[in-house]
Amino acid sequence: MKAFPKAKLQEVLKTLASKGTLYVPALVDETHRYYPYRADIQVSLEQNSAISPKEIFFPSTEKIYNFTAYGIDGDYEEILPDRTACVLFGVRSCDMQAILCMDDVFLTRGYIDEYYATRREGATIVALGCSKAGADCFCSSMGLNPVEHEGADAQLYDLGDYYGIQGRTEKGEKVVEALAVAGLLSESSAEVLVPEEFVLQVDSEGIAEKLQAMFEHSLWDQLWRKCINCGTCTYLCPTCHCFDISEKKKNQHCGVKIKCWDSCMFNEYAMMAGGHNPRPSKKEKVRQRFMHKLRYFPERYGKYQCTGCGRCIAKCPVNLEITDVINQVREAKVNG
Amino acid sequence: MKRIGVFVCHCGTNIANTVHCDQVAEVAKDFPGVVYSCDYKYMCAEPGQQLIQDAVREHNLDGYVVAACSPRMHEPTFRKCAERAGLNPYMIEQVNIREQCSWVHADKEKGTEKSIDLLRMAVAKARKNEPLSSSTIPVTKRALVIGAGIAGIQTAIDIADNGFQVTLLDREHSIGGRMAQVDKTFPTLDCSACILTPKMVEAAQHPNIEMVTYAEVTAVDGFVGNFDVTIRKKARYVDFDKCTGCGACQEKCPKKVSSEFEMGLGPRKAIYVPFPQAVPNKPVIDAEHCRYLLDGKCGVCKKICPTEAVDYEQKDEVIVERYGSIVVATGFDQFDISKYEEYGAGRYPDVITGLHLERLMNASGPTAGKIKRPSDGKVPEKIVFIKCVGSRDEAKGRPYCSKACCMYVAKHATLIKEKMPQSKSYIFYMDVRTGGKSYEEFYKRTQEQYDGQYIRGRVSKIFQVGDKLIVRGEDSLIGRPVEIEADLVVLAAGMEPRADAVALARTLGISYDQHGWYTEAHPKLQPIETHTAGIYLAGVCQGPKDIPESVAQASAAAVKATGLLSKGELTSEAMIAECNEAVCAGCGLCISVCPYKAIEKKKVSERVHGQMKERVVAVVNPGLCQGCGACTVNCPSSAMNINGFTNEQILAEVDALCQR
Amino acid sequence: MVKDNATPENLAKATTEEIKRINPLIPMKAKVTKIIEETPDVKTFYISKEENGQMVVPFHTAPGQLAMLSLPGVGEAMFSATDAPDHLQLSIKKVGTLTDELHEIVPGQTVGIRGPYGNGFPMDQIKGKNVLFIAGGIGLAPVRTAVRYCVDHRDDFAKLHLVYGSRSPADLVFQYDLFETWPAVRDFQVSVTVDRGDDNWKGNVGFVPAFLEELKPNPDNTVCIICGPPIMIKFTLGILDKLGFTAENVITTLEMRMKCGIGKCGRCNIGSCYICLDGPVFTLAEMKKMPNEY
Amino acid sequence: MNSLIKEMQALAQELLASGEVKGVFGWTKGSRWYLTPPLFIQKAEDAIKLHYDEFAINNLTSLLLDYRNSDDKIAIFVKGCDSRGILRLIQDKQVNPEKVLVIGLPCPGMVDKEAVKDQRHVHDLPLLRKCQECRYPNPVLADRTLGDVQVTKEPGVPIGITAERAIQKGVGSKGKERYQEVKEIEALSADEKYAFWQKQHEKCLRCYACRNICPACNCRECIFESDKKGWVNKAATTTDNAFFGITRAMHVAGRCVDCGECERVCPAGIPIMKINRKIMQDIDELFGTYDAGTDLEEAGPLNHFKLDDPEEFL
Repeated sequence: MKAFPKAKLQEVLKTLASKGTLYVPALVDETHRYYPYRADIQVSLEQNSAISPKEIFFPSTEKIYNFTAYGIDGDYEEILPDRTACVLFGVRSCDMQAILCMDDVFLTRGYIDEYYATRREGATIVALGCSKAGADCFCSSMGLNPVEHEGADAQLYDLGDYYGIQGRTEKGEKVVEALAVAGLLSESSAEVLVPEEFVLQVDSEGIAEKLQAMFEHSLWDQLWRKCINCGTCTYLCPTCHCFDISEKKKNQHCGVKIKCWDSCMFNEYAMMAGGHNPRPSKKEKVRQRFMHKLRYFPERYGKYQCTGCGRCIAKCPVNLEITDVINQVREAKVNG
Repeated sequence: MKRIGVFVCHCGTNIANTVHCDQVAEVAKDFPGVVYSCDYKYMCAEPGQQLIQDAVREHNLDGYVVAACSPRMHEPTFRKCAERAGLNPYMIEQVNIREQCSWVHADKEKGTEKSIDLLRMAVAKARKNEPLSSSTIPVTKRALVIGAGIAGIQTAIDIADNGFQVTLLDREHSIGGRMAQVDKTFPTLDCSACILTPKMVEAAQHPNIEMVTYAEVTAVDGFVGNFDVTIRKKARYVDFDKCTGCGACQEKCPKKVSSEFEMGLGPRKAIYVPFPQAVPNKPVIDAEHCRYLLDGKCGVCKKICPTEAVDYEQKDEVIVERYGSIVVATGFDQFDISKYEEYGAGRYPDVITGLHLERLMNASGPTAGKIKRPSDGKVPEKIVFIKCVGSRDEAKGRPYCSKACCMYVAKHATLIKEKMPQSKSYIFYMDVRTGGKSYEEFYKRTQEQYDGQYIRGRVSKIFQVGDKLIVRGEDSLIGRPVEIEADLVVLAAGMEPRADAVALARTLGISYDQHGWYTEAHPKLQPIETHTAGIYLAGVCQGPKDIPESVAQASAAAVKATGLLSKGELTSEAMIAECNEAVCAGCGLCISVCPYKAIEKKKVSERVHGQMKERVVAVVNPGLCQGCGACTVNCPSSAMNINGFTNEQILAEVDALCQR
Repeated sequence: MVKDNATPENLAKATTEEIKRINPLIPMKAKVTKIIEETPDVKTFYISKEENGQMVVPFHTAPGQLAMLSLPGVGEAMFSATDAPDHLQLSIKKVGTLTDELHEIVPGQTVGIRGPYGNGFPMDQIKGKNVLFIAGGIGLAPVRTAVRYCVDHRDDFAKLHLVYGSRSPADLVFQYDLFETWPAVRDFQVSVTVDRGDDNWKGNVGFVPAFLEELKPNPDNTVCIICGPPIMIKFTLGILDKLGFTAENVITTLEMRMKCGIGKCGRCNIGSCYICLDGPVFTLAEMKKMPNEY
Repeated sequence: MNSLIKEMQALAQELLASGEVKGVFGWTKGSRWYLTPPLFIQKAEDAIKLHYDEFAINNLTSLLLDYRNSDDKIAIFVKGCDSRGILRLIQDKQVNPEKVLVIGLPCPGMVDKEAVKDQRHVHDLPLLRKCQECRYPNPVLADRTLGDVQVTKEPGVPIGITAERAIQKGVGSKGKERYQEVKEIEALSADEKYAFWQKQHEKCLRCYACRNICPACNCRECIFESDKKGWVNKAATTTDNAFFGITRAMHVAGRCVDCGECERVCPAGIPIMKINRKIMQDIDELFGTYDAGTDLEEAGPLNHFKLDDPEEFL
């Protein structure tokens, strides 16, 4: 396959960056996330980013419209997302799968989210196959191939000293072509490196079906006990897509309506006007999160909403591991 | 959205000269919620208030903001105006663009800008105003007077005469205070005891006055109308019910002690009545000196007492009484002259103070009214008075004028000349202040008829040569040094606050100045009131005064106290703390910081996940709360809010300021 | 490419051109033209938008559908909307920050509105049947949309019966409909009850479930549309069951905290259903299959 | 250590079996060798799942807030730093001392799992910085203790069966240097400080893990949860994040027990303790040394008024 030496990564990135915005996983101020490429940025492809690339399509805070209100008169002015094209470089299988989950949510079922759609259409995703399983990774358990994902526009393979590259879509081919034109590609027959056995493994087969009869299961009475109801798991999750709509006043007369990440772990999330909360305690919140990932989402969109990226496991303050929940569901006795 | 009106006042030219009032009113029209805005020359005047009321009705206002003078001045005016217009009085805000803008800024543009900012904040707050109402609290129809000198006695008699119960409390065993120590009074030279004693007796016998002597206030809880005062009655070791005041015990007591009443110039016994006219005229045992109480030996008084009134087992008694109002009349201490080392005060027995001299001149004093030198009992011939000792002296931390000294020195010089025509008085002075009815005439007589020699100048040093005191100073009028060989030097020691004045102020919750004099609520218009409602001041505790002034203030305090007591109930503050029980975590921090003990715990039940749960929350007693805000700043959950100054309202103001 | 693939059957069902807006989260600018004070804490707002100098309905709603109303600088919330030729009617109870503010506005106020959202009542499937409406308090607002449809299409339905209750006579909403319009409609029985009466109240006093038990409506060929406070629904369902109504014939409308209204924000799910897309109208039979979390 | 774990299990077993407590908070062995996460058990037979080692970093005390109005008595295992959290919760009346059984443990000094190099094989890890700076390695409050540990309110050195090892590892060895980081930031210019904190707040995700793990953050309703009041926006912008970060720090001022959990749980790696420590240092300087959560009787300096409180601003 076509390949470029790892030593030439900077040149590859420079070439791609010259065509438009290029997002690369990098370490800035000790935070590993996707940043627009700059020559002085510390690109890091050693492991997956700590913060998922979902924020590129679905930013944590996004302006929807400006409003003005003078007395009884008011006006609304739409703020549309930026339509410039971009390339996402180094997206892992788990995050690629997560993007497909987000596609389901934002691009299907009646309405299209203009903000997500615009960014998504403009983006070319260059996936990167993993040759090493991270400490908290379990994508293979969720039915993914860590080495490649067919949803990507182009796929990078770890060939040892080289990265192999294959275009999968028209957009992806353009990336490959650009690199070829720049004279960076050569042919390589080296073996694709694959990760050794995952430390974290779980059998997710049939969990969605089993959970259908488990809403009232006693399992949920125990799972929440150590949860502190923070939003870490949901904010780090590449598939969590809940948002809230609120506003930010610029001054007394005008402001901006914003869409911002929200988390089912928060108290106020399900609270209705008037004070009724259908999910009043930690138990219901924890159940909602796992049920959503493992049952409701599969019911609605036909796939798990967990892609095994392991971010929630890595950062959960109390080690409430989704793999452990899946195991417990598997072992649970269900009456009837 | 609330419909807010804005009224900008020119205050004649007071505001209009430095603020474009019309511009302020115009800009305000654009503030969110403002539906009407105008400016006018005098908003507080009748036409101005009418203008506001008309606008409220015409524009259907929910509240309004007046940009004018200080709310201290006219907030009540505009609140009443709101009431007349049919609004809750707490739906209005007053913003002070006079003291805070026009009076402190010279630049009209900047003054206008600041006025607009302040107004914007007030409008933002007004939009969050909610109607408030006050509740009523009953008044305990009883007053407490702390200190039973002439001021306290007069206050108590006046309150009692007006038909209210009053407790007259003093920490000494007799009432009378400083005036009882004084021999004669200026400018009439009345015998002090002759005019004071009848008052003391009247107080003691008045059916409405309860006298509590030899007692101290240790704690004050509660609030105006209902103060709970903890009083510690010191053990007297004499059962006053049994004692007839025969005096046998005093006579036989073997222990002699230097008498405080006589300023150390004479002795008393360990069981004693401080002075012959004392009220109550029954002896108490001084536990610090009584041989029996110290080491169990003696017991003579008990043996000799014909009515078995002596009781060594008596203990201090602590009582808590409720009073509607309190008058503080705790008087003064005399400045400690030993701080003037250059005068040898404390070292030379013949350098004394005015109060010593009063005792030396008094017929019932240690010398039976004969003026004798403390050192050798010789009758002095040349007497030097030095004024402004411990007053008008920055270096000694006493920059204020003690006010009574000029006159009492004149009195002393006059009386000495009368008693000892061969004597000569020299009076060193800085100024002579005789502001008072017939005072100047008295001073003139001292100079002209009684040969008092006034020397303008400071004494730099006094030293002893033989049995003479050499007084060295300068006559600043002729610019020459003077030296006088005196037999006796009398220092006109100033008045200073009682040593424990600050402690008492803290107990009472009243304020005091840097010296320790209690602070009146307003130096001109509220000289009787303190900042704490229901507590009033009489006499020297507020600042140096002579007797007539003290008595005048005492009567004034009595009127204030009676006025309060004559109301059946008081209207409590509307702007008081309120607890948001939904948010209150029941931590109780508010309870521990509330100075009025107005917050208590209460249990509430609520449904949590289908189960009824009990939890503890704080609850504010609206009668006790004074709206001080200590609880709101200490509440970690912002559950405590002062109505009318809620966290939300204050944040709205901050927001408005930031959003210019 | 993505957009083309994403056209679902729901989009095809769209009733107005508004639903195809490029950005469904942007409200259209509208004005409150009239405010009716129904009760001390309920007001009905008439909302129109200006088009070529005329005030017209912002969009049409089917019975049981929802509209998102926003007040600039305050917030937005979902309410059931009653359709009228030149305006939408939203009846709103004071329960929180936004509704408190809404109760303060005056006619002429600019508001934002977007919608319609939700599935609405299956009026086509009810055709030819008796309809029993049961409502409590402000729950009459969504039920009224169906009542009005039945009244407007009177010949399509058999007997109509409304059972309505509120806390007190002063809390009865839509009194002009309850006591004037609807009783005049052919074959329309209107039964009103209050929890506590007052001196002038001559009607029934008692809770809705007990009243219903007294009225004994016939379940044959009857569909029941019910909406009200959870506690009322809970007890009423027991009575309906006793009376012989099957779960398939009991229809209700659920309230959840909807934010986006378009099935994206994830906040209004009950199990795998999104109320804003799949609801808010469900039969009792459908609800029994959902997790009990509403 | 093994005998200590046995003791823990036996005690929990006994407490649950006898019905003295209805639940026990402790730790259990996690899915990897370097994980010892929290565990809540309600059945005596589950006591065997309890575990304790140098990875039992979690301060469990904030979890008691779920039981604040419960009638059930709950037992909880605490290390020295955790015990201060309990004390704070009792002081804030969020935990009824009658309804909680505090079991004090000797702390071996916790290690830094961020330093794991090989998740497959056990290897040595360095001591956490917070443990090096530890001032209260022993429980300041406990109803029961295990493993010889003593309850003491005095700052000092570890006591108990693991003490020797803990001291050897350096637990508490840098107690005097705990304001070192503060001094480093104080040495910066105002602009540099601003830039430093802006950079940190930029990273904040507003997940509120720092708030939720904190035993001092025990309000029933957090202002950051309800945007009703409009005090703060949900938007995760640097300004809003800074507003959150600073408000949180000021809110726990004088109540922070220095357990460092906020910083540990921050998924964005914001050095939260730097700002907490700055406030602690300021309180120490203004009001005299005060360690929150060490004395049940003493209200913190910011929770009462004293006549001699510094008031230069007046």
